[in-house]
Amino acid sequence: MALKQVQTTCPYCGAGCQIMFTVDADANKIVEAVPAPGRTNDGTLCLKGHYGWDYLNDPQILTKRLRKPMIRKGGKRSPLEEVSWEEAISYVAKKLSEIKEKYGPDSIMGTGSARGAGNEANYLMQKFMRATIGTNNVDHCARI
Amino acid sequence: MKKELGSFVIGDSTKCTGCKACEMACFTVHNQGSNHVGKTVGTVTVPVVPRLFLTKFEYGCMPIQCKHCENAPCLNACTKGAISRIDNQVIVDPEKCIGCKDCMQACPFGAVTLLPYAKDGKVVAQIGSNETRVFASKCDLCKDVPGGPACVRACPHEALRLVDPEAEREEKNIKAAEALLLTKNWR
Amino acid sequence: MIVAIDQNICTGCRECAEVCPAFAIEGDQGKPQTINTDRCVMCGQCVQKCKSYVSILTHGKEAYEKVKKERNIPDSVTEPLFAAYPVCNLDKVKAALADPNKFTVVQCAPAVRVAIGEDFGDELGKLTPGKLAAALRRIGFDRIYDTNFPADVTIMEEGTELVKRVTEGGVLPMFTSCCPAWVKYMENNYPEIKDHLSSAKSPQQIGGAIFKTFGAEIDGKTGADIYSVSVMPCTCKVFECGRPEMKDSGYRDVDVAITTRDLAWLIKDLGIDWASLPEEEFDQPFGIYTGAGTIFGVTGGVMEAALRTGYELVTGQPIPNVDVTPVRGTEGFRKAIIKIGDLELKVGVVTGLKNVVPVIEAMKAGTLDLHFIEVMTCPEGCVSGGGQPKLLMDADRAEAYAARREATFVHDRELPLRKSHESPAVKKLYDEFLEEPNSHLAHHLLHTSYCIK
Amino acid sequence: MSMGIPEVEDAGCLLCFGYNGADSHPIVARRIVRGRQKGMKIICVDPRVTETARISDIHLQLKGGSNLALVNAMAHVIWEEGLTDDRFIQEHTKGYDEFLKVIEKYTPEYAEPITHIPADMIRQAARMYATTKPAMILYGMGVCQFSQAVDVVKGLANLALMTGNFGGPSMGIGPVRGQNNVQGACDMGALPNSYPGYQNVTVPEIREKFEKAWGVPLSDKVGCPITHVPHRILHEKDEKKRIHAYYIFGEDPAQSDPDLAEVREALDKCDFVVMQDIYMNKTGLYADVILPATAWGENEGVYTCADRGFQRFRKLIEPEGDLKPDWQIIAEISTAMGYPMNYKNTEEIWNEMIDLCPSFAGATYEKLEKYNGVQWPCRDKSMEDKGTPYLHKGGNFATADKKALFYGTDWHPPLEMENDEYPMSLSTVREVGHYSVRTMTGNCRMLRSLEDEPGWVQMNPDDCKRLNLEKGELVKILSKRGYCITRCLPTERVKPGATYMTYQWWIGACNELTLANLDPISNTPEYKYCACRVEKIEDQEWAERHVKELYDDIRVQMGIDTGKGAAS
Amino acid sequence: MNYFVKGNPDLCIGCRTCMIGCVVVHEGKHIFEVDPDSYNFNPRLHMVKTAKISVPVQCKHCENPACMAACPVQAIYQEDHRVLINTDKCIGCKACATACPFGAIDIVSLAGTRQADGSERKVANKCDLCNNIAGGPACVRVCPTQALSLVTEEDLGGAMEKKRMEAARNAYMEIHPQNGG
Repeated sequence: MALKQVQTTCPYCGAGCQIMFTVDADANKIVEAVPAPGRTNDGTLCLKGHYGWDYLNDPQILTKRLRKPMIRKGGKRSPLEEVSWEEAISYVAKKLSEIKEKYGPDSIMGTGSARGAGNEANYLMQKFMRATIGTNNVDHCARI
Repeated sequence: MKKELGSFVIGDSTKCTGCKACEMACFTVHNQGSNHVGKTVGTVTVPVVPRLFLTKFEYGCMPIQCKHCENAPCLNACTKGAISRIDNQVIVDPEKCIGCKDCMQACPFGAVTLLPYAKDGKVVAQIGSNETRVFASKCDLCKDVPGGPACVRACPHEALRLVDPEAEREEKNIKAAEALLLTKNWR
Repeated sequence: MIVAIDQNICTGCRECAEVCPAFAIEGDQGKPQTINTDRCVMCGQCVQKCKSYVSILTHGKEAYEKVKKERNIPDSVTEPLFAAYPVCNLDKVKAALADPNKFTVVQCAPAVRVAIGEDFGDELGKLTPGKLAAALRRIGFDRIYDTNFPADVTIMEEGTELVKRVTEGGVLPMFTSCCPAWVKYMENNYPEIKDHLSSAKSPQQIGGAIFKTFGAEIDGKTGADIYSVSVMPCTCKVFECGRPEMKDSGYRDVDVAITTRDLAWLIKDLGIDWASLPEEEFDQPFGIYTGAGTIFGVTGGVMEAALRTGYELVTGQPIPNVDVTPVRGTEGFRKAIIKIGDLELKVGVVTGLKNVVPVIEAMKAGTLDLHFIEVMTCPEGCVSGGGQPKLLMDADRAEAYAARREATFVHDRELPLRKSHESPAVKKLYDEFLEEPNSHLAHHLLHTSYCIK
Repeated sequence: MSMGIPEVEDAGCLLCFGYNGADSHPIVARRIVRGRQKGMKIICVDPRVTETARISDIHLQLKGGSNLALVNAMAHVIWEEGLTDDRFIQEHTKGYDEFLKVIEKYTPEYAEPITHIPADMIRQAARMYATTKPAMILYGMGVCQFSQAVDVVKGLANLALMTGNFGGPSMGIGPVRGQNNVQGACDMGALPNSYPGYQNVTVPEIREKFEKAWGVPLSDKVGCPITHVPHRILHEKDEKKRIHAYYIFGEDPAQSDPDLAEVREALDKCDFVVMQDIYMNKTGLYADVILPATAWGENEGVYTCADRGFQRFRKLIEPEGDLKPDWQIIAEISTAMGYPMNYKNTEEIWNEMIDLCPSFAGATYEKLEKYNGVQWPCRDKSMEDKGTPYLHKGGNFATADKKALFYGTDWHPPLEMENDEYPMSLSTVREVGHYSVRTMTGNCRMLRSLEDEPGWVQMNPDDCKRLNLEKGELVKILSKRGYCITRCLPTERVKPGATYMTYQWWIGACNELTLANLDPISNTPEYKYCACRVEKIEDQEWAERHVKELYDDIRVQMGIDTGKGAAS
Repeated sequence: MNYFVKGNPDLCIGCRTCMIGCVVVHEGKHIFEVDPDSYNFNPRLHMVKTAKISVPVQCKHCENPACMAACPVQAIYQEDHRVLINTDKCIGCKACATACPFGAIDIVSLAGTRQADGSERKVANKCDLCNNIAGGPACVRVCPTQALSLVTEEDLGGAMEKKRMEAARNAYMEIHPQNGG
């Protein structure tokens, strides 16, 4: 069993706690989380920091991890069908292009994510909305 | 929220005078339908069979009754399936009971006793003999009685108490925590 | 022995001592109790209270039959038996009924008819005078008379006595004398105030005296032919009828008293099906009664009945409201002032014998300003008597007493006559036999003096 | 936050305003209890007895919806009693006189009937805040989720300005952000009015900078705020302004936004909805396309925590299934639409970003690694610039003339008040063990075991007694907009007439009840106040069964095979 | 003397990390991988939150344990400075829970066990001071605000000694104020 230690930032709340994970790289599984001496958390963690990672094992308690791109080919309320990434990407690109063409860039809205995605993805999202689509219609749920 | 644990009634020997009002009330409410027992003694036609037992011991007396154990030894001992857990309570089905005494032996409290079984105002005879049929008589927490356990209500000295173990634990937790406030014992 | 505690069965809980008004129950907590007969007033409240039953578990399988035999209880009885118990005289009744030479006369107290049904599964306080008469007739009594009639007579005698004492300056306040446990209590503890007691006998004894004199005359018998039985809600009535002085006619007023519960046993023992009994009447003439007679069964009833008649005796006018509500209630001691013409009659009602002590003490201290006081030993009067159907659960007690009380008042309201002096039987008695209340003969037969300790 | 989280414990006085750290940020709450141990004075403003209120010197248990009246009254006392730092006001601020005109009428006696706080208590609190240095203000959703949110935030800033509580450590004002990367999403310009680094889209020079960097012309119009989206889908008459496509990335508006019925209708009516997320969620039910992304733990990047700290998050395990990191999905769509985005990793993106943002320019991955994170502003790439623990050093504000502006506004009552039909107030709060809409924590065994559907409604025990409710009993809670089922939790921490629900539940979904009233400036919904009614459910067995069925239904909807029929 | 864990309500923020820590350490790390419906979630301490206090309550490991005295099957015993329950013997009669004045004993289901009627076994459950677990009580270790601490004989004894010395010193000072500092 190849155990490795990885320090990361907790994905819950804005306190920005540092957690030291022990990971079994062979099994691709997390073994344990302990507090790391981060600037804000000072070697302590709350319950979410300590015990909020096993969703990665997809226990399907409340919801299910998404594993494949999916499209409702028959429109709203039709079943989701699994598709390849190529198909999904080109489908989205085509639909967005059509709508932009037909109604203009301000008819498209995009969100950032205040949650797990991270700053780089948010930067790209706003860049996508502003540069690719051509609108400032981008916001996130800062206030929610 | 659905209760997880069986409630039970517990006696307090410091208050109990041994008057047996609990036993009498227990018998009464359990025989009002099946044995036509009314409100007065004159309506009784069957032997008094209580489901809790006033017990005298060296320091006094108190009623002893079933604790509705969560791993009830009586239930686990009963091979006839005459004892089951219904709404968290351990309940004997007298019709199924064959009087094997296994439950009596299993119970560490002496809360189960074989006593005459009566129906429709008469003691029931055994099949194949004139002897009285018996059943494992124990507390069923007055499951069919409006107002809850009759013994608790009948006691003239409040020597019986219905325990909701979950609620009581929480109350005691709170008391323990708030006692801290009085003593400031953590500093 | 009228009331006793079985040493083998008593758990020593002393719940009975809590209800005993005479402090007669003695013993250590947890040990079997004994009754001090010098103090006991035989009210039977201990009998009502006791829950320590003869148990298969504690006393063994044989104990029940043994105890039943010891107590002279009919074999047919299957109900639970308790440590505290009253004497059972059913054997004497049965013997008399079986004796062809005895002309059996039975009388039945007012409180019996509102309670006996309970022992047959009727609801609490069911009013059953008709079934009661029918049952007694089926048992085989020759005459089915009613204590309500002598209760009406009591009012004539006691009422007249009171009016005399008030108007002519007799010993006041005057206490009622119909409760034998109260009389016994006074004899035991306050013999010095005996003159305050009305000299009138209790309705049971008045009835007994009349049945063996005027009654015998009507039936063409002599007092010697008659065997007089009373059915009482009261254990102490057994004692009262046995008091040596109660034989002014030359014969015992009442030969034997049994309780409501005894009667229920007897009915069952004889296989009489209570539920299917028809409604029947009491026999004439001593089965005729007024509402005033029947309310003797509840606390304040004697007082109310006396006022209904006394008002008319004094003023010559009928009382404006026949329901004398100021004296009703269940509190241990109640007072009222009743305007009777120019007279302001100050009355008191005591129920529950313990409550009489402060009243007597006040009287002796001279701070009690009353003319007339009713005293009943039992908690709410005779409906709650020691010989009444016994409740399995004390929780039902209040409801039972209230129901029995209410039934008594309902009976009163529904009777055509509600004042003792209006009773045709009372009129007949005085017209044809006694001449007038407090007449010489009345005094001889219906009055007595107590404290023959 | 103008200060750093570690500085909290060294404040002389903490004004904790509508902020319940124990439930939202236990690790910040830790700094508060540590501060308390060191002798920090605490003024807690909260209608509930929170953990901070419990250990506070003064607990102002104000009536919900009266925040601004209280803040203005505190300012009034500080002014009236001469507790101001006049030198600071003179040297570092503007607009004080205009501000005084607004607060003049807010005597504590004027505020008392509005706030339900005795005038003397307001005085004591104001004195304690103004006279204990350094004084710090922390605020949370109890401020932000009211329709006057921005006015209250400015009001709190006024207090700090009046008393000179800016420019040093352990002072200033701090919004303690809820979600882990709210700060980051703002920093990165996921806002309709600003580019990354808080650079306004309406300023031509800035726009030109970005046009040049990105090689395309950019819009000069402020975009649509997220809370206007349902309206812009359902009610916008102008075809060009109506929203026809909605690209939802790492959010779940069908669960988290107010007035859920309206949101669901909007998603249903919107021509094209793209959802990019890690879990199936309620929004997914309306999505035309679902793009599965890697989750925290399966990818890497930078988060910004509440005190402006950039920190790395790292990959722990390899993702299973056909997943891509969020940034990669966006880049591929953009490329497919004819605007190529070619990045090899997050660091490349990061470097492009910091070079466009003066405040972030020095925060290189190298420094984030070496210093275990950097608090912005960090302007210089040299290793000496380690970032900025607290803002406005020396009283210099980030304005043209470096002066801060006083800004006074009048209080107005919340939009929806209790009435005969809905006699109680409802506020939404947070469950300490759960995060956001629970797609992550709801799938964590321990957190789910500690608290699970359908959540709780906290109520005063007297209200419970009146409604004959016992702890744990399922109750129906209704507002004008809908109802949900949840469990009753009697607690003395709540005043009579008030109810509190944690917003993370799907069955006990309190956003079915809340009002989509928006603060006019921040566009934040008024989650903290609406009128409601609690009803007893007589048949508890039915209710328990019903809740279980609802839970099963949700799981099936979310694609879990519950053994009772496969997922769609 | 038995040891015990005590909570400090000045530091406690009521977050219940201790309760989960307790479960995880008693169930083992596999708890994060097993079927989510198959493990026991039976914290051995309970968070009390009233208007005045937040603090976890757990077994005080009394020296004369009322629970032990109440147990009809001798399933409760003392060992290694702690009061322990032999859950194999326990019949779930609740006598111990009733006897405990602190409400420190729960009766809980044991996932995967069965009794005669097919239902899960339920047994008494209480703090065992993390018996046989390296590092000592998990609740103490995971608390984010260091609100919990293990009290040992030395702690308590030492504190008592210190208090007695203080009392003696004060008494001495009353008589000899001139020697005061």
